[in-house]
Amino acid sequence: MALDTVAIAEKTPNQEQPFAALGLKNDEYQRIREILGRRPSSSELAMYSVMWSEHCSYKSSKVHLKQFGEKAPHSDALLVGIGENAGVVDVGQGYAVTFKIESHNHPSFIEPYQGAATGIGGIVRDILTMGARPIAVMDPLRFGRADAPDTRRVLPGIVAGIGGYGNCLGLPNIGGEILFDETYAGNPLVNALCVGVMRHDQIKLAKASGPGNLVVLFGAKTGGDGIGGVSVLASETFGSTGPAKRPSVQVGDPFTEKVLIECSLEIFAEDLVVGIQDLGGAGLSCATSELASGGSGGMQVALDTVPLRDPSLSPEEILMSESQERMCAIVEPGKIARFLEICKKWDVTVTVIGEVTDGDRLIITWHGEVIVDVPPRTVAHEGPVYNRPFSEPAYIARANAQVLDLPMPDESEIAAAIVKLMSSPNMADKSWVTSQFDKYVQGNTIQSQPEDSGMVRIDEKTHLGVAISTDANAPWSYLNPYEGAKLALAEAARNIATAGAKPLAVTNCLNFGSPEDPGVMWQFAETVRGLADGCLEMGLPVTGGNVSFYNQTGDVAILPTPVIGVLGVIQDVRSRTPMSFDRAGIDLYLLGETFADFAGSQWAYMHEQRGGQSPQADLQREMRLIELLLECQKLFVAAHDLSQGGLAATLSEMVLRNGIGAQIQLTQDLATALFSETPGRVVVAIDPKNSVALQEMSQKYQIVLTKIGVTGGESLTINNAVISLTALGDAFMSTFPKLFG
Amino acid sequence: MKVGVVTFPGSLDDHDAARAVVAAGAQAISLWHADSDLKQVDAVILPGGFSYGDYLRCGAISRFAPVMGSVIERANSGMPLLGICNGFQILCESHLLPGALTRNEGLHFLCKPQKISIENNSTAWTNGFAENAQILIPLKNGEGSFQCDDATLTQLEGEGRVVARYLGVNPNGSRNLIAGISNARGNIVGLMPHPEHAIDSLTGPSADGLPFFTSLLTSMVGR
Amino acid sequence: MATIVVDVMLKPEILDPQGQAVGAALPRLGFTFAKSVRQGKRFEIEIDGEVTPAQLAEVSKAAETLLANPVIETFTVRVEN
Amino acid sequence: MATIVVDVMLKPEILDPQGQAVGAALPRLGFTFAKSVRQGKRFEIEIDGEVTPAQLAEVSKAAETLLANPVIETFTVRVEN
Ligand SMILES: Nc1ncnc2c1ncn2[C@@H]1O[C@H](COP(=O)(O)OP(=O)(O)O)[C@@H](O)[C@H]1O
Ligand SMILES: [Mg+2]
Repeated sequence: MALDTVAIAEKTPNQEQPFAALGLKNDEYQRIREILGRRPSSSELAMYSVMWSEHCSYKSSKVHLKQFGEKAPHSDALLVGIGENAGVVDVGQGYAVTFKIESHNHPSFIEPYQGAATGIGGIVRDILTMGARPIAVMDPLRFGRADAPDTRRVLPGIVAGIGGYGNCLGLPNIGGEILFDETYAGNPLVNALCVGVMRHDQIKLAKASGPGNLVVLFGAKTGGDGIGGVSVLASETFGSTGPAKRPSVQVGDPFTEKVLIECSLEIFAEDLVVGIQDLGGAGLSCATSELASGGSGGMQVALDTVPLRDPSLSPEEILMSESQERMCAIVEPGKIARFLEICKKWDVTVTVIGEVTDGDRLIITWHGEVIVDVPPRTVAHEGPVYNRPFSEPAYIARANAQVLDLPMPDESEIAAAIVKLMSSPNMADKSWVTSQFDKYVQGNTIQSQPEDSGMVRIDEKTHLGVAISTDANAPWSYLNPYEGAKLALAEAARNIATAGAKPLAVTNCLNFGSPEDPGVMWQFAETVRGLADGCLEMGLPVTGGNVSFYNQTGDVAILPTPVIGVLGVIQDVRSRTPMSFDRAGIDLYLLGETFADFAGSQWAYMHEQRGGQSPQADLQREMRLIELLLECQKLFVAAHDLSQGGLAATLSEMVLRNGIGAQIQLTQDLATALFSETPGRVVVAIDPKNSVALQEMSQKYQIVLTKIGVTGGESLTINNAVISLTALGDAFMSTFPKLFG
Repeated sequence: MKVGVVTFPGSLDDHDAARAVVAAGAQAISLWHADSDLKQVDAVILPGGFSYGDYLRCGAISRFAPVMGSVIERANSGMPLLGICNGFQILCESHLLPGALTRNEGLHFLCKPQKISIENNSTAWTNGFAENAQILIPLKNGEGSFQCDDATLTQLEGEGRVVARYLGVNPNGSRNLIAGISNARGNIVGLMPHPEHAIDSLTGPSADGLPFFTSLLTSMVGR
Repeated sequence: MATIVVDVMLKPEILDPQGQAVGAALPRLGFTFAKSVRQGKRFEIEIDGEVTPAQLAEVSKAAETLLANPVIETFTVRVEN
Repeated sequence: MATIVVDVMLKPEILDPQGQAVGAALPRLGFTFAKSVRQGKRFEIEIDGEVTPAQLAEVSKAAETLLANPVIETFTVRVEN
């Protein structure tokens, strides 16, 4: 292919261009021509097409996401908000914490190991880019039915990829989720969260300012990885296009990333960069246009200086390549020598590829000829915006009207029912998966799976720490996306508070079907509205997130799955409350009331019923509950949230954690008491001498308190039903090894 | 007393090893793989991690790092040297210890608290343990299965050079449940599980790992 | 009895971090002969009796399904003597 | 330009869990031809110019030093056409 330059583009206005094959609509192409006042060169076309893809431009979601700004609660903790690579919050003592969640769903279906691995790699670079040392990762996952053959291909590969990459980076894995539903067959969800920590004055931003400053590319060499992947892989439904359109898969090199992290942190510590951006989706197209757009706009880059792994790449391909483990920094000329020296120490490839100019154009040359000359904002930030039509899908009324018909076991049947529940894949022990992840590295992990939240210490002297939980309840979101989003938010916040951490900020990954389906778009719009309203009410700012559309096979979309991550701070990690008790003779109490909330429950899922009405979120009550949990923290021996599987699951998990049983007395209808999933409930364990104090607190915060039993023995006994810990444990532990071992 | 902790590209548990050294009351000195100067340390720890990404074979590339020349020389003349996990793999690749660490039998990376027994409490790194002490420390690796030929195995067992053994189910297929071995002199020890992650029950499954590091102090003082 | 060998290599355009690491280590040890190194897998499969064309086709099918991932890898099947 | 191939296999007496896992997976997929499977590594080394005996000897030395661990592995070196 002959080189297409800006000069040629000016001379050949009528040349036909393959914009449609690159995923651009005709009106989008016309807009590019308007912006430039001519046809784009082929390199410019490549840049616009990847940057204006759904994945990079958020063109379908933008109009909704802006609610996170409009309804943002006031927060003193927020140091950097939405718009940067990741949000940053102040956690006190001069520390700033950054965290973000992203999806790598489509690539993980095609090549589970590499797809998941590069998902971890990408989110870690986003955190590093903010100037922070990454300190932990989490991985909320969804799969098709556990016993489906393809799940046996996809799940082990994804798990090995997450472990293979994260372990090699030395990042403890402190939590996540693993749930199964047939709608995820062909559309597994791999969401990855990373959290990092820095001092306030170390925060870095993605902006190229200061004419004369150098544009420096460092990290791995550029190859043909995932070219077009960002637009095609992340934005198109499989099946319709067939395998011919499948672009090559990106392969990750965690060792290179580990070295890149250490090298970058050393560079940051010596304050050698003005701005920095990682190369993720859309590679250099994204990094150069975003850096320039974040600054005053002027930048000149000599693309032929980019070090290549594959020398045959064309300029268009270099611009679109998604080779992993690369970063782009803006460096003052006076500091470049030291910058290069540190890269040499770490054996990191580094090249000066251009400089910041005082104009407002991004100009890219190829052996001296201008191949790109664009206003960078039009590429990075002023892409198309769609007001996609949305309307409540027909299934909503039908499903909400459905009356559930579920077996309600009595006392003689309850033991078997609980064993069955706890051995079902969604509820069963996940250590087959989590034992493949390093949770000890860095020596600061206070809590990880199976605790309610992950917790890491960030200061060894003061014992300051942060806790994070990610939650989604897709069955509720399916029935009512507005309430579902709020309920997931409340659950994540509660999961932090049970350990004794105060919720501070929110990140989210919104996984949906095709935005071109008005019903899916309605689910999305309702979810964002619910989350924005919920965050405003709870006073928690959304600091960033990610949207993943097109998770659907043919007409069947995944359940709407908004994964909400909440980060909280704990002043002294030594005081945290674990999820279970380590001794007999402790009283167990239930905080919160139980109603017959079976819609979207695990009990309903096990009986293949999806209908009914989801519970309504009562966030005022949730906030009172959180305050109670934080104020009473010193009273608690253990505290464990109730969610999927209800009280039955919570009690089972508590007794199995340390092998200490419990005697439970319930007065309500047993099946309702045990399997209902009414939100806003927590089981707490206290020394009997503290019962008066707890009662006073429950009155102060108006949270219903019920004593349900005492700890001890070798069984979980509920009224007269006895479940031996051995039988329960065997059922709980053996499901995953049987399925995937 | 100064204990050097080597950082290779891809080392992960160097910071943890240094923390454990300090917790034991010694001074931790950071050593860089590309620098053959051992900075007058009294002992060296090769920490866990994925040096050079564990590509090719774990430890195979690190073994040739400039620092290893000095480490091997000093260790051969009696300097205490502990290799943990990746460090153990480097010791085997360097032929300072016999045998090799191969892919776990279960083929997965495995991270869990592991019970082990200390079978030799006379080495530089284990003299602080009671005879046959049973301890709980993290095991985390993908290639931790200790393999060697029969003659080597007989020799290791016969000379009491099996320093630590897994208790319970064999976690990775290691011959004779071997979790750690020493050289004949007892100054070089390789250990698959991670004592440096078990110096405080807040972050580890126990504090059982600390005696590895305090043992060193005792053995150095006694010299 | 015969041995069938299946060689699996990453496609040329796919990043091969392992090969790269080996390629970088060789010159540090004074071995300067290599322009590039790629690392792959080798399977030695023992079968009973003679090798028939039908059997080789079967092995190729197994290679495509299990031994190699055609998204990122290529493979060859041959009989070893 | 030529390609030198180094094949590295675990010694027969060393446990090969990867080969075993493949051997166990094949019949589950309906492939019944394999009596046993061993998994090893294959290195493709590209060199400039002709292959000389001296160069092959050099590659063998590199294989012995770096590419294979003689404690558990054996290797072969050959020129590929
Ligand atoms: N669901 C969401 N909620 C809040 N912010 C979002 C959401 N999705 C995307 N964002 C924000 O939009 C910006 C652009 O996202 P993205 O292009 O994915 O960044 P990057 O390429 O660095 O991953 C980021 O600041 C991101 O946090
Ligand atoms: Mg980014």
